[in-house]
Amino acid sequence: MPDDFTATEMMTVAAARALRDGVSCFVGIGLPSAAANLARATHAPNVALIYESGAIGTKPDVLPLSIGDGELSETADTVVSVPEIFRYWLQGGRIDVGFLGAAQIDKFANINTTIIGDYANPKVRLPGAGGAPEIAASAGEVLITLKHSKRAFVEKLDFVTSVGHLDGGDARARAMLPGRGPAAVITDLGILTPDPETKELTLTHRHPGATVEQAQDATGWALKVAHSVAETPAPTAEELTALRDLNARTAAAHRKSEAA
Amino acid sequence: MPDDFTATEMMTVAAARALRDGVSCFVGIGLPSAAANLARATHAPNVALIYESGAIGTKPDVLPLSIGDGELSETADTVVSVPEIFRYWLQGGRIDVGFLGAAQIDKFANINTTIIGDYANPKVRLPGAGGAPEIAASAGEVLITLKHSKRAFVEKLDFVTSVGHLDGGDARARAMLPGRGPAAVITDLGILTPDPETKELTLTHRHPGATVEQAQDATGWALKVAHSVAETPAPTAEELTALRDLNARTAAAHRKSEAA
Amino acid sequence: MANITTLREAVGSLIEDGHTIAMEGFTHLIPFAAGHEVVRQGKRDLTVIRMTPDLIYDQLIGMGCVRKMVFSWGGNPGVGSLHRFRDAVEQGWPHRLEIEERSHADMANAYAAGASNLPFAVLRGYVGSDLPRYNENIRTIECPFTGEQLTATPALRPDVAVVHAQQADRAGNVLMWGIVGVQKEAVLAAKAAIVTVEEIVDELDAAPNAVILPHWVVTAVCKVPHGATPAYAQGYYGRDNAFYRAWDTIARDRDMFQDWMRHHIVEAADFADFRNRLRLSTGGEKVHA
Amino acid sequence: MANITTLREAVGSLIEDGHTIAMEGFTHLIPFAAGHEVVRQGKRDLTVIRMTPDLIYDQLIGMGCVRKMVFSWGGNPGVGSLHRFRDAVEQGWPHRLEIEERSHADMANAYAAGASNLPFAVLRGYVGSDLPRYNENIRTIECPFTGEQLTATPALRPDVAVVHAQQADRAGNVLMWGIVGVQKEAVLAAKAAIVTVEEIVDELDAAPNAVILPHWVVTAVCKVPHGATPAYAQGYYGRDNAFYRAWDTIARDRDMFQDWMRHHIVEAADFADFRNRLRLSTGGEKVHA
Repeated sequence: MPDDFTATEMMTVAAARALRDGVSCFVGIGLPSAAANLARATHAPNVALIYESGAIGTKPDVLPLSIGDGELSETADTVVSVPEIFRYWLQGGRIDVGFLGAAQIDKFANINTTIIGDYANPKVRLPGAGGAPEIAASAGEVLITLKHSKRAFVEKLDFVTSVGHLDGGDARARAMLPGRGPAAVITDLGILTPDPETKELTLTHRHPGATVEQAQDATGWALKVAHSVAETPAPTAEELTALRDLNARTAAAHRKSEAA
Repeated sequence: MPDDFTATEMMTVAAARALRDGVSCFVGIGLPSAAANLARATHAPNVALIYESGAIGTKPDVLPLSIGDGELSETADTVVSVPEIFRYWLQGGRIDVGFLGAAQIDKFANINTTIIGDYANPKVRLPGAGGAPEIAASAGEVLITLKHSKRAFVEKLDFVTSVGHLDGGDARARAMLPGRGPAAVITDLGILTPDPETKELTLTHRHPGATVEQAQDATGWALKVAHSVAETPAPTAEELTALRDLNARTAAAHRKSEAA
Repeated sequence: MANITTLREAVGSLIEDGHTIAMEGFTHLIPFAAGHEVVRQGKRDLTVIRMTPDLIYDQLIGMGCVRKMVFSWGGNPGVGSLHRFRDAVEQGWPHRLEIEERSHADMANAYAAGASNLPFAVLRGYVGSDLPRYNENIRTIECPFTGEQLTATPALRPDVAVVHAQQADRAGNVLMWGIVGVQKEAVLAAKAAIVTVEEIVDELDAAPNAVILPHWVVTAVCKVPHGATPAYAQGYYGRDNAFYRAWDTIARDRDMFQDWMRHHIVEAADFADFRNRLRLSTGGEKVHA
Repeated sequence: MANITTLREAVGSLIEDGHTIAMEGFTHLIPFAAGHEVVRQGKRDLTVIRMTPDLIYDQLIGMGCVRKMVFSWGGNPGVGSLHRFRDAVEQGWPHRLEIEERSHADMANAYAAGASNLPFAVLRGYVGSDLPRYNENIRTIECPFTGEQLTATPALRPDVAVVHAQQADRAGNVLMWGIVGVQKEAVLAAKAAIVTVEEIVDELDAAPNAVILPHWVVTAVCKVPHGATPAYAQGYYGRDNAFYRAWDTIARDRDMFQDWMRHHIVEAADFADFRNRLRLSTGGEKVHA
């Protein structure tokens, strides 16, 4: 077992593992994209990756820097229009898993990617919603991956961009949301899953080298901790090799395109 | 000038002439298709023909027997889905002229292609609406071509499938219909155009050999006749040759496909 | 998840009596082989949806498979009437046929709404038409911004969609080209989908932005060469216009229709056998699929 | 009816101060050359619509061309912030920027509604999101069949749509492939459309069902090779990721931004000249268009 890996690598591997083979996955850019493509390169060769740019069944050999890279289109089964991808595929209920990042998250896995501070008078203007509100609502389930910090894991979001479990319990069902909502939040310290009843995020796994206390300290509310917190299995040699190869191919491709 | 032509040839030529060059034309099957393609073969080489099957800018060399023949698709600029053709192109206001046939028509050029007799207990069940209600509503203007007879030109339609000028006057504008409605009805006896004020169909042209009386006798209401009824110029040699070539190519192609 | 199987198995396991089914294909790629299989398996009490019922539903109606039909243009294209449809509506033979009649624009939008998991579609439709008087499913809706009145129509959500396409690969990804009608929408609007194809290939040689149904939205893929006959499959064979004309005679008479259906379809083992029987009965030679 | 002309002429004659314009292209085929021309001609008081404002609108905002922006994701893809956008929203520089913020699904549907000549679109959107609190144009509508509450959003109907495509023919028919985004919808939703293309060819070698804009829905076609740089044009050139990263530095500082814009865009004769200036300023050689 390799003992030398970074926290980001552990996070990416853990996020990749959360994606079951054979599902259709609507992929957000950044960490979700790395995790989804790592999953495809390892245990989930038959995952169907869909990007909001319209690429369906895409099999990129390198990680896209943007959501609409040529690599996505060239390796896709087909590329449809953006209205079609949101109407027929996401809203149409054809997506099993939505894979999202976030700037802020609360204890019910609602997320903010819009604004820090007041909307009319913002401290930091973030990029905004993109596809997330409808991915969060309509995908069969949602995986979220982001780094653990008090700035990100907050008691109260400055702005709810996309729903998690609202205020918990059966709130999603009452709101008639089509999907089941966040199934896991994968950070660089561990894995949080919603409590089956209350839907409050609960630390169920800590990554090797990370402690429950670290996770609690990096959370802006009193983090619920499972009765027994498992240690995430460390990345296997195969996983690490696949991830590093993917990153190396990506870096080489981007250097090459810049030299062209 | 050729003096030997049939009433159907005259009707087709007159209908073709009604189509200005350079317009986009949504073409119904049958007589409208023959007329539109004759127009393209003669004075209107730059007409853009659109069929409800999704073919845009199609240039068939033979007349399609059905609205979705392979010839339409193979010679088209592109073929889009049927939802797209109705949403973006017809409803979207991109069609200058709709070219329709009919089973029954009334004095305001409303048409019936649904039923003869009572809807629940019909005497003759006709094919139905197809694309006509929305073509009649949304195309910039509408041309209608059908044979003149008391059975077809009726005082009261058994069923209004698609609107002409409703009950006349500014009824279309009051109904907020996007298009201007029927601009001409071309029959085997002559041409009828709506009165500028009342919108009642008025005989403005009689074809060579046809009389005003014949048209009146073949109309199920007291047909309004223009102060001065012009004689439609007979088909030119070029028009007749083009039409007969088109029909000959069509017959040969259909024989060939049946022998294959 | 597409199961590559026989048409008999797909129709037998997916289409049940009482189901709502949509067999689409706009002139092009009409899934006739699947229609025959429904007849052979004696399905009953079906609600059948199709913009242009064409001969495929004329056959189902005449054989008594259909309780209700949702449609927008019920003729024999380029020829005239669908006599079995007319006989059912005008004379109630073989039994009363319930109809729900819409326009092409309505149905195209309603399939798109179904594919989009919306309960209804909005269109500028039917103004001045009598159709809404006879179809309570055609309603109005007000724009919350402008106050304009528009048409609302319920989404189409069949139990099973059936379409024909040119090719599938071995995973069950489907490729079609040419006139593609509402096939993608029908498949995505349905709970299950059967796709018959001309051939199964190792690799789809698809253009960028080609019309593809990924295997994970298709329930069953069945290889049925010539499966759209007498309609056509672009790149494979043309429309059999002579058959469309001959149908006018066959379908006009109840006895002739029943004899023809029994001999050519009901007693045929499968679609290849149908094609042989048809070839023999029209003086041609036996063909091998 | 497409007029094949220069970009200067097209922007000059079709885009007016105060207009609502949509420059679309989803990562791929972003019409940067046209954006530069709008800057050079000093257009003012524009309402600009774009799902992903990207660098093209960061430039327009920073140069003071924009009164209001309608958008759904305002970042530098793969890099981080759009600093000119943030500076306008956070500090009101160079002046206050009005924003109307939606989601991708909303904007995609709203363009499709515009292309369909509908006043609004219906979607399952925004449930539980705070966005409707800050955008009064996000409303609810009730399904007249099921009573369900859905989201209604006003159609997008720009005065002018601007897109970039791979090819046009001499009549002005436009062909694009790869990621086609909402370009067709933006063009069909608009009153006028400018299309810049990589090349003008004698004949478009289009696949069946290719994405084509017929010449009669395009107002002006302008040949601008590399006109999507630093975005990419599939089949022609890749995305200039280094430029996207460099932009983070250029745009972070008001003075540096202004100097850069003046030297590279405002004082450039056209897009070919911009490309030369850029090549020279980054140590490369002069290129010939």
